[in-house]
Amino acid sequence: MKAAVVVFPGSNCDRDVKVALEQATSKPVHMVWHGEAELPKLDLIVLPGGFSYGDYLRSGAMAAHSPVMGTVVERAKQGVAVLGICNGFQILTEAGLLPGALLPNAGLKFICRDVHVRVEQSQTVFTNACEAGSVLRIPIAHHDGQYFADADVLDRLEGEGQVAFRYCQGPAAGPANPNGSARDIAGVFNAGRTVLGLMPHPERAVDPLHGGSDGRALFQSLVAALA
Amino acid sequence: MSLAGERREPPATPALAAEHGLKGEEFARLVRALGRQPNLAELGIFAAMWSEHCSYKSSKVWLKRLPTKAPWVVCGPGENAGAVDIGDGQVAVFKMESHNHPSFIEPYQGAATGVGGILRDVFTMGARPIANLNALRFGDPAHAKTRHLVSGVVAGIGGYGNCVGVPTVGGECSFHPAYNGNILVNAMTVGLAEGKRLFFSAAAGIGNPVVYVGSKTGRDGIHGATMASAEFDEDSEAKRPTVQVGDPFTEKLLIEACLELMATDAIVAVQDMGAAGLTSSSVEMAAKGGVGIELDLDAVPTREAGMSAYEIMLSESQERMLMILRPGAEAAAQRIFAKWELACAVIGRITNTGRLVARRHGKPAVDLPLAALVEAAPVYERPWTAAPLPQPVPIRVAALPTGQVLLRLLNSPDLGSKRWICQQYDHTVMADTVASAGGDAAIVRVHGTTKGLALLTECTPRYCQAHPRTGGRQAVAEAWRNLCAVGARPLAITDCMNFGSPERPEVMGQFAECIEGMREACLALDFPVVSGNVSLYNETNGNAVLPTPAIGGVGLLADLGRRASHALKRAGDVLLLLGEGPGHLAQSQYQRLILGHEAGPPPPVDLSGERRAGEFVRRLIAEGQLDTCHDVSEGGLLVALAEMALAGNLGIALTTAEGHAFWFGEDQGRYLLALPEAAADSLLAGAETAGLRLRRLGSAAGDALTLRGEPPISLQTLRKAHEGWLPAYVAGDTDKG
Amino acid sequence: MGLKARVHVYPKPGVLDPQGRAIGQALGHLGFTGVAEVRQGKLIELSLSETDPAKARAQADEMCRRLLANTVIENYAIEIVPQGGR
Amino acid sequence: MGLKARVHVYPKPGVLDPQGRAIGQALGHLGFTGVAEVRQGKLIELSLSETDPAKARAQADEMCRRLLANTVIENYAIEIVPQGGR
Ligand SMILES: Nc1ncnc2c1ncn2[C@@H]1O[C@H](COP(=O)(O)OP(=O)(O)O)[C@@H](O)[C@H]1O
Ligand SMILES: [Mg+2]
Repeated sequence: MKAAVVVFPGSNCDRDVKVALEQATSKPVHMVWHGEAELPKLDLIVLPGGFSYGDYLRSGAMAAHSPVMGTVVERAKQGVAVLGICNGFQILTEAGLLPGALLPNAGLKFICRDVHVRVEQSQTVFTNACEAGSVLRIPIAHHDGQYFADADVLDRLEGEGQVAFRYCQGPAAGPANPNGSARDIAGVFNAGRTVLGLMPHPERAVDPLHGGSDGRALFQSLVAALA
Repeated sequence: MSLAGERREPPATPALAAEHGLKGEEFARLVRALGRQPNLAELGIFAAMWSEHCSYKSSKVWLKRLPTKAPWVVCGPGENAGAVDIGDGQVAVFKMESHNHPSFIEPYQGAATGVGGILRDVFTMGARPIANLNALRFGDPAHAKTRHLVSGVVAGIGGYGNCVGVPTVGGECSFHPAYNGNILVNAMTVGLAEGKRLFFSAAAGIGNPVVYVGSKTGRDGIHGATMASAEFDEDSEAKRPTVQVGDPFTEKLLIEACLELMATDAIVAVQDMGAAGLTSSSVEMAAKGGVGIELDLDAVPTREAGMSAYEIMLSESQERMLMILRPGAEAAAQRIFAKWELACAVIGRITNTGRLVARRHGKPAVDLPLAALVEAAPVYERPWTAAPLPQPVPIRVAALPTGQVLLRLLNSPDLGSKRWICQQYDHTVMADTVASAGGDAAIVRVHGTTKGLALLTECTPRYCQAHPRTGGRQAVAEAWRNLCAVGARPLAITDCMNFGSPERPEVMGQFAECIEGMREACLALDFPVVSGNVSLYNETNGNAVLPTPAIGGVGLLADLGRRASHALKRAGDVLLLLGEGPGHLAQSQYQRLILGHEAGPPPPVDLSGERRAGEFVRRLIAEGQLDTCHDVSEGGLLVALAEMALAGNLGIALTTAEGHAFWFGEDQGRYLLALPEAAADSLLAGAETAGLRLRRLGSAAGDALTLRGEPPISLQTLRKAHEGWLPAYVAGDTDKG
Repeated sequence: MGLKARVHVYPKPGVLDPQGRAIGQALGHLGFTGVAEVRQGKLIELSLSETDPAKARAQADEMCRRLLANTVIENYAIEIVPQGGR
Repeated sequence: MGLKARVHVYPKPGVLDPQGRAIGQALGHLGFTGVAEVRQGKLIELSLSETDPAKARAQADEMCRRLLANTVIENYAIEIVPQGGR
């Protein structure tokens, strides 16, 4: 699997996701500066977390117009897997690769803590190592994580199996919602389920020293599907 | 000599000097050292360099008393930050700094720029910042301003640290009416560097280019350095326009750009522009290198038109650095800074004149001998009075069930959970956080290794108020103890000395005695000071803050596989108390919260006992015998036990029947250990020969805390009390945040 | 002398505006009565070198569509005023 | 029918406006030329039950001083318009 991580000015999880990917693939990961419009042949493009352009104006808004994003959109259309984590998710919605938008958390405060998310779809390049309905414990760390879309868009996402993860209280427990997201949504796919955006940070849960390694399942899924 | 000013500027009279915070005799000294009257820009430069903040004129003689050396100290006080060896050629670089006055005036921006400033101190040394901590003191929760200050400061620290992507992993937060008019916001940054690639600030190389990088200069924070050295009074409102706004996005770019340039051999010396901006950075770099410096202020990138020499020299715009480059390295620097869209300009040269010369509009605007600015700066041996150890006070304990007392303590401002704060800080970014807030010390992995750094801040200002020498000793000892409790070898500390006006002998006495206490503990525990910061004049209308020598401690875990945390891990584990005491309730949280007063002497600190107990605990952890350990601090034994139960989500059945003094006394040098029955037994058997006092208190079991003779308190009830206070308090927020 | 474009960006009706709501609550706590609804938006002021108001408006409109507003969640309005004008 | 107070809150002149600066740069990258300066502020719309414009303004002014604007670093301006007006 040939993977690249895009670095925007203000990205701050680029190294973390590179480490997690390299741990899963045992192959070097390509780091791409946002100003580069030319990309080599790739199986996976990751837009990492952070505060691209300081989250000024709207999170992800300015990065969505970076030179590299034209190419990312093109590759996504060709079916190359694209993963956006946290700020990467915000960038994907701003770039129109995923529906909806991410608003400031309902509580208007930054939230950093572990959450549980239920895997809604297991037959995808991102989640094939998980059972549908299984629950992962992964940290979130964001200020603007409230997923919003019009009711008809949400209905369509649910109908077409494009909801990837939902917040919940734990393995055998009811729903949860740390940030006010519509229908407890923590992550969504594009129609082809080759583009995923999610607010939780799987790369911060890949090592027992992190206090949990549930995030590995995502990276293992990618290896299984793309290697 | 005629010097060019932007506008027609007033002459530098003693009255104008006084407005700049220079006393009459200081102005006379200035004129003597200079041999003529200064112009306005020169006066501003002198006032900034001779301010308490930059010159340490009142504290210098005392700071010299602190032990600063150990074989593992790579760089002690004097540089932008201290550095200690952590093996494999790596060093940990750290420092703590105050941003008290700005945070009181504008809590969000004040706290945010405080974080920005301390980050720069650390990456200036060539270290990548890997963790932030913060020590916060607020006034009485009932005071009209407190809630607004708490919300704003916490949001500001998070807003800055989260954006730059450095995890905020720990700190402390407490409340006391003495901080009503003067809150304390102390921020600490820890960075990681190669020992061979540290960068220092002494300028060198006649003719070498002086290069400015980062944000453009605006009229921000002019007077900031002098403000930090003047007491607050009624018209501090008028000082408001001096507030700076932080830009963490630019700081993040500046970190990356500087580290990229530092990986080349372009840099001779580097210094961040902190208080007094271009003035202090250029003067300090030149003075340290024993050279002169010439600046062309027309080349300084400015944000606004028509800035005078005075304004450019004294602006405290954030996110800026000054570098001396090797000749010919300018182009490489320009390339890197252009990539990160940051300003980069050659603004001067190193000279052999020993003078600071600055030109504006092509004409000399400032021409000063550096010796006058630095060596001639005043140094004061201010009069001070020692505070005697208070007489013991009789303490009549309350007629309340022990469990009820515990719930009240857990639900109090100082002892309640700080989760509401920590959750607003990104503590997991960089994916190396092993333990964050809640335990005795935070732990971050040294990236790519199995080593860890243990970090914390610590101080108990009420003890320092009661008896400064004991308080200073206690702060260092507790920092050391918290590191031992997680299994780390304590390496060194940074400090942030927050006091009232040094012009009052009793305040100066608090400062002197706290330093002496710290010195004793540093020596006894082999725990040197490698960096620090002094913030004086934290008082309003004669009401000073509690003496607050905040200590930032750093320790090394050689193997992250061998560490301890305070969370109970196994039902059946036996709880042991290491160390003992008579149950010292004077100056305790029990006395304050339950009996309603603060009186008597603080708990004594036995430094050799402290050392024995700490080394014992560390050995157990290193040998893999112990993974559950907690130091006993404010609130005493029962509060510490409750914290262990809550963290592990496991109850405790106590088999000891004792009174309030036993459960809530704040005797020093103690740890709680939890380990399986057999291990506990053999430890108990061997303790006497090791000269240690170990006592069995009970064991981990069930889902309640049970005291003998009292109804069990469910974990749920404990948790509600512990987690309840701060969120409920801030929810009453009616003020802007 | 160029013109100034003042861009108002608002949350769309139907999109939650937690900031507006929080301000409304805080005003209530402070004892201000008679505030029925609060909406918070953004105000972006652009100093343009363009001197023709119609062209300036067209420019600002394109900036809004491409960057300044996210039309999934926001509406915008543009005012063109002389430089230095309030 | 009450009035609407539209409050504009801006960074004071001279106070750094990192958001505005970043927006200006981004517009430049998008190929918009002729944008000299960008300042970003807040827009707060309050629906008031007050019907007297002078009183509504006085109310809004007090809200600004006490809550809506941070007068350490921000200036504000108030417009009073009829409810439902733009
Ligand atoms: N301002 C803060 N920022 C981050 N963490 C904090 C802050 N205040 C308190 N904490 C965390 O809360 C925990 C308890 O703090 P404290 O009561 O000072 O501990 P102790 O008494 O054990 O020294 C610590 O782990 C500390 O890191
Ligand atoms: Mg502790």
